[in-house]
Amino acid sequence: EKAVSTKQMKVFFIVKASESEYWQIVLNGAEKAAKHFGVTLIHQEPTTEADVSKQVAILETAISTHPDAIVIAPTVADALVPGIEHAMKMGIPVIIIDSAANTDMYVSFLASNNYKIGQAAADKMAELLAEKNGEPKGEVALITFMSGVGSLEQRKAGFIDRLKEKYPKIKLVAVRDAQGKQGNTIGITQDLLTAFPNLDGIYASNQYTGDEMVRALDMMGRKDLATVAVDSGAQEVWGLKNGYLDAILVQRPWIMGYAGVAYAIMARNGVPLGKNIDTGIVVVTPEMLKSGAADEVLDPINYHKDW
Amino acid sequence: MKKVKFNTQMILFLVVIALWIFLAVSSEYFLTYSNIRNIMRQMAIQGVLAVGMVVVIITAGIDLSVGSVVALVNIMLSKMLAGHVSISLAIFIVLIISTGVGLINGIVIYDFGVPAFIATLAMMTIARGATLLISGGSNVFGLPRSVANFASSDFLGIPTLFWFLIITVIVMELILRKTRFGKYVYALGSNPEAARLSGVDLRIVTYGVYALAGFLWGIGGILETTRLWMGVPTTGTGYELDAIAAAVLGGASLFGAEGSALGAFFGALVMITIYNGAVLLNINPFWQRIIVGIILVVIVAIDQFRKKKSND
Amino acid sequence: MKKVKFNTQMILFLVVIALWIFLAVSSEYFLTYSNIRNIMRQMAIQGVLAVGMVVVIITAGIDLSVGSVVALVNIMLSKMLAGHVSISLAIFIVLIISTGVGLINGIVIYDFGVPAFIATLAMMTIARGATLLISGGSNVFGLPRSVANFASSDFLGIPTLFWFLIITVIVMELILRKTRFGKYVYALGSNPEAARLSGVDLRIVTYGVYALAGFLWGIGGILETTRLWMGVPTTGTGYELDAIAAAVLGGASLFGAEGSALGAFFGALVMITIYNGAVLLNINPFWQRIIVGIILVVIVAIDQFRKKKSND
Amino acid sequence: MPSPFFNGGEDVQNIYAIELKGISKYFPGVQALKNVDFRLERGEIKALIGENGAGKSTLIKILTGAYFADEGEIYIFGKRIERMTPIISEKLGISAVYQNLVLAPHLTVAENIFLNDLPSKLSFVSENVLNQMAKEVLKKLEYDHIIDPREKVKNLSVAHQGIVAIGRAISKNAKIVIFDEPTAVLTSKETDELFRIIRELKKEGVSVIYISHRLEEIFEICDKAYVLKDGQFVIEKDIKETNEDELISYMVGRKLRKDFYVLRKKGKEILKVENLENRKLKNCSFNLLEGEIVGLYGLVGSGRTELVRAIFGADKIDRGNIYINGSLKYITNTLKGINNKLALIPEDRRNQGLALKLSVKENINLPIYRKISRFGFVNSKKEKQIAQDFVEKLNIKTPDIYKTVKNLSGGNQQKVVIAKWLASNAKVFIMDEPTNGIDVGAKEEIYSIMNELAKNGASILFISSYMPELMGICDRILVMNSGKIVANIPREEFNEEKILAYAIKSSIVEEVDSK
Ligand SMILES: Nc1ncnc2c1ncn2[C@@H]1O[C@H](COP(=O)(O)OP(=O)(O)OP(=O)(O)O)[C@@H](O)[C@H]1O
Ligand SMILES: Nc1ncnc2c1ncn2[C@@H]1O[C@H](COP(=O)(O)OP(=O)(O)OP(=O)(O)O)[C@@H](O)[C@H]1O
Ligand SMILES: [Mg+2]
Ligand SMILES: [Mg+2]
Repeated sequence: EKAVSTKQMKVFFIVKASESEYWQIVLNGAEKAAKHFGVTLIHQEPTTEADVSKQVAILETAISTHPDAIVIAPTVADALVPGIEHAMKMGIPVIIIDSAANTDMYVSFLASNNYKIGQAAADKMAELLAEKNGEPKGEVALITFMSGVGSLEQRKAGFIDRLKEKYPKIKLVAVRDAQGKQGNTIGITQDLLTAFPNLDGIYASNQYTGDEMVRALDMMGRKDLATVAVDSGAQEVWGLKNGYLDAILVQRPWIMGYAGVAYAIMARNGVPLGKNIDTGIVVVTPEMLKSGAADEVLDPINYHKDW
Repeated sequence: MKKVKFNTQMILFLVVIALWIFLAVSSEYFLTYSNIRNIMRQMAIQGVLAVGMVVVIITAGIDLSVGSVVALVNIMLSKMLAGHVSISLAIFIVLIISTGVGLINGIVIYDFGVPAFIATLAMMTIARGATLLISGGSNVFGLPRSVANFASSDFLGIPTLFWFLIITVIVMELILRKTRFGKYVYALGSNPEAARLSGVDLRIVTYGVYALAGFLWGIGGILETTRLWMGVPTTGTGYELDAIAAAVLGGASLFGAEGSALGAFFGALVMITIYNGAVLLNINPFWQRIIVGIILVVIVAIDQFRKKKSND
Repeated sequence: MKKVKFNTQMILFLVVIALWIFLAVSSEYFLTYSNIRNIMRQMAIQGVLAVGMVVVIITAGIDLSVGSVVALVNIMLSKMLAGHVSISLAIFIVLIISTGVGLINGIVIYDFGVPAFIATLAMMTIARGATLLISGGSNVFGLPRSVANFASSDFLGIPTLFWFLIITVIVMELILRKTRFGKYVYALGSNPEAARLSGVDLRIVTYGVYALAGFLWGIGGILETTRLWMGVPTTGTGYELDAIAAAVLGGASLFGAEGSALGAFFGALVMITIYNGAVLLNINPFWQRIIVGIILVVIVAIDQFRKKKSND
Repeated sequence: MPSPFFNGGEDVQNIYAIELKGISKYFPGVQALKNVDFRLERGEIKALIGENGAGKSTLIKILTGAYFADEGEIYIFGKRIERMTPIISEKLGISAVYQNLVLAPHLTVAENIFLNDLPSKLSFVSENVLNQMAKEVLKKLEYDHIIDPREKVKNLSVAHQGIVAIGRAISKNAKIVIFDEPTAVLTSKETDELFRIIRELKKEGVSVIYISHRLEEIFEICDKAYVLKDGQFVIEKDIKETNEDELISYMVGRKLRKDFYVLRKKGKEILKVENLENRKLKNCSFNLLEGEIVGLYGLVGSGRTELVRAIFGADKIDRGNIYINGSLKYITNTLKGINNKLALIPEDRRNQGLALKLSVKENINLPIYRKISRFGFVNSKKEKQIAQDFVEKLNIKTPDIYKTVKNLSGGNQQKVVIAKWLASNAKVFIMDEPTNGIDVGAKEEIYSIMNELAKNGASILFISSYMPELMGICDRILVMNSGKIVANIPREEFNEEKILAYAIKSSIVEEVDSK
């Protein structure tokens, strides 16, 4: 196909959910890119990550509007495949971000690996327990926001598998599920600490659970636990600063959004692109926080504001 | 001089027409063959569920377990298909199970006297728990490609999925309006005591209604599986509110004895049209919610106004 | 010979006692001062919302907007507090707004004749949309430390949050049982036509009920804000089902004229106890859902059985 | 209609259609029936009489399986029925017209009549056959031109709903038909039709149980009278060997007065209605004086209910004026009606009069909470006192004032509706069929309360389809016909034929007019 000037280009951008800080950051990156390159960005998304079929519907509708490229973060690996393949067959290049789809028919895949996040969390937890107990051993608990959500299941699996493989002395005593409701994790954390008085560490696998775990520890004044969380919620960062949290594992959603649009533009105009790109994860510790080394990953919207 | 009498379905039909004209004018993509087919495909599942829900609502009941049962069916079917069970056997099994779940709802409601809201709320969490247990909380992959192809296939130029909805609407409309069972359903919703004292076996009717609903959740779950082409244990969350909203939009009363399958169909159509239009017009998703809410209220208010006037 | 007459609250009370004994035996941590205080704190918000819901349910209405209004209040309050508005002014403003939202529900329901289910479903999506718009979809952080401290504070050895629930229950129980308004609320729920012919101004009662509910959602939102110590635009999802379940568990009937604030309190207590117990006993979260569902049905079935026996 | 249940028993002599032995039924706080024996022969019409709450409806509900007896045995055509259910009772050929009708309002007339027996092919209902069958049934009652089988029951007046309930009961070729106060909602014309039907049923060998508080009806069509008091059997009498006074003394335990009319001083005009019109009313004018009791008679559907609802502010008025104490009032809602010292006792107690799920106490106080509360708080002492007073005054049979109204007997529910409005300090009492389903003793109470109210200067507009009571107590009778007030007859000129003639004839006149 003929190259298209970016001024006339329309990029359809579909993330997993509108009601989430994480995806808002992705969208912010995408919008920045659209501004830089002058393309028209259309973004539509389901309200929650549980609503898979809504995302399928949006993808279908998007294809009907013949955009120049589609960027999508598939909520689940298979369901979006027919749509993605359909788009590719129609000559609409598809860039996949954040999570994989079970197909080869896409141009590029930009993501940080959720399973790796789980593994990294386990490693960090082991390191913290080693500091605390002299060796990587102790009782830990895991809190997931909602069972059955693909990325969260990956983060859970990575953590559990890694503990089994590498740290046999760390005992996972409880896996709790906030059942998709915000506010639940505070109670769960409190109850965990009651039920397991010897608990050494907690791993909260996303921002909602991380924020609320910090809040619960704050309410109970417990700074003694080894705690690892995922994402960079403000409460998590506060927890990191104030000793309630020892590390957060941060993805780079803003970069994902920005690069997603950039890749889409290049793909449309036939620029050869790498198929799988790891956007990486960053483990942020209180020390990094002080040094300012983590500013870019912790508050990307403000960091890139004047970019 | 005969006055045209409007009923809820007609009002909704006019609303749909108005929305479609508006969207056709606002977006060049709306009235394309491909988009109309999108709407049909997207509507199929929600429509089937809304039709099932209306039957329950007519008895002054409710079934909150719909989304969880869809998920249960989705996971079980996916597991079986991924495990190379024959498609027809797998479908047979999940329909038996979903109908059975509905029957249990009916038993809990009729024999234990538990209000439908609580009985089906409990079933909602139980079925979800079972779904998560079966799947271990993970997605199920590896379904035959034919399943996915089915979802995108057409029959006589109309998406196959939509045919399911058409058949469901026709069959349920026939059952509700023309059969003895249908009359009993309305009688139960209108005055259970009168029905009982007339010798209607309310147990059978209650069992029948919830089992029928369960069966339709099963159909919905099967269609969902073809569409998702995988098993997703969290699918179906929030479907109950959508289905109820479509049914009520279509003229069903939560106090029973009012409602029709055709109404539920139009209710679902209005909602899908709004969602589809919002994407085409690229309305900010946050504003979308506000607009959907307002449209919902306005449509029902218009219908209520008509009812009031025609009563005067 | 006087026979003890059981009512729903007493049944629930016995259930709570039974659960507590069971948990106290099964877990050494259950009956500790700190755990009891945890339960109280966790229960405060859900309890207040359940009490608000029961008032609406008594009129044969429903308010699905509860969770969204809690979120709206949470975000607005957080924005204001993070922006250094004085706490009392901010609280005053959010209470006005939440009460106003409730009043709008009342107007849509009474004056436009829109069924409560649809009216408040619409408000649910509208308020959520507004919340997301205001917050841009992001959390709001930077609230004064005093807000956080409030949530963990005690008064007379009892968590301050729980006092709010106690006061709410007492006040609402008084309103429902002792005031003219309360009598009208039940009358509206039992037979609106009879109430109207008895000179009850149904408009005022409807407005009052939904505004009162909105006010309580406001209180819930404020407590939620102190608990979260931040603004979370997606908080409150699913609260409507919890609140309704607690109210119905506490003896409220969705067909109106039955229910009490105390019942809702016990309903919420049962649910929180189950959740707390599940964590203490470290029950697999998937099984937990199944168990919660079964317990819910069993409790209501027992209560229905009692009702039937006392009626026969 | 052959049925497996009474095969073989058919031809045996001396087998009762119904035989009940030692039936007892307990409700919380009341024993509704105590060790009751009851027999009904084939082709017999037996009256079941007793005060409100005596247990009549409970007895028949046990027969139809609506309730389950705590003790006792039921034999139908000689066969012992272990556990009676509505389904079994239908199959046995028992059908009933219940006191509160129990119809499905959203279903059509035809569907209600044949609900458990819808004509169908392969379970598809044949609408045409169904409507035709319903038409046949209505024809038997001579209502085929008045009630459309396809109409929804909720759109019918209470009287017409009564006809539908009767139609349903007689449609099934039942062997035993039970009527629980059928005439309470009917006027004399329909009552005559009903009696004709009952006599036909008897001829066909059908057994009938007939419950009514109007004793002259019992003398007109029944063979025997069976008296219940406080849930116990008192006596059974051959109708030819007894008289009203005797039955009353068995029921009530005392003699009753016959004539209630009291000559009172009339005061100034308190209510004046001028040219009232709406979609059901045509140019209605009348007035009420202080101390006056004015009857309002008319056939079913003549618009009496419409008229009083419009005056009270429950329905819309298109044209016309209402004056209270000489000044023009715009009564656009019921609250204004109440504030203008009007009170309306509505005819349909279940739908308009009572909050069934609430207690006796709350129902009685509902219109006056405004008066007995301060700063919005209800004075519970007064609340209880008032409820208690009326329970005693009207002899409402309830274990206590906290009992849910739903669980009271029909007549006692009606008494609660009346008590509700007596408690208000209204000046104009509009009573739409207030004595519906009320026993003779209580009627006497109500008449004397009416007299008492009038003596104290109130004025009463008394709607009744039961002419003897209108003639017994009223100063004047207004007659309505097709939405018009067609006659205003003073007491001196009271004459049953004349009043009826106005109620019927002028409709003919009008038909001629319009042609
Ligand atoms: N479902 C019920 N629950 C509790 N008590 C009941 C119930 N039904 C009837 N009762 C009580 O049983 C007694 C007998 O009632 P029943 O309806 O048989 O009286 P009745 O003779 O038909 O009176 P009426 O002439 O007023 O219709 C009454 O005291 C009534 O309050
Ligand atoms: N809700 C309704 N819908 C339609 N028609 C109605 C309704 N209520 C009453 N009608 C009809 O209106 C007419 C007047 O009824 P209304 O009740 O005023 O008469 P009435 O003289 O009081 O007779 P009744 O003895 O039935 O009370 C009747 O023909 C009746 O069938
Ligand atoms: Mg009776
Ligand atoms: Mg009338």
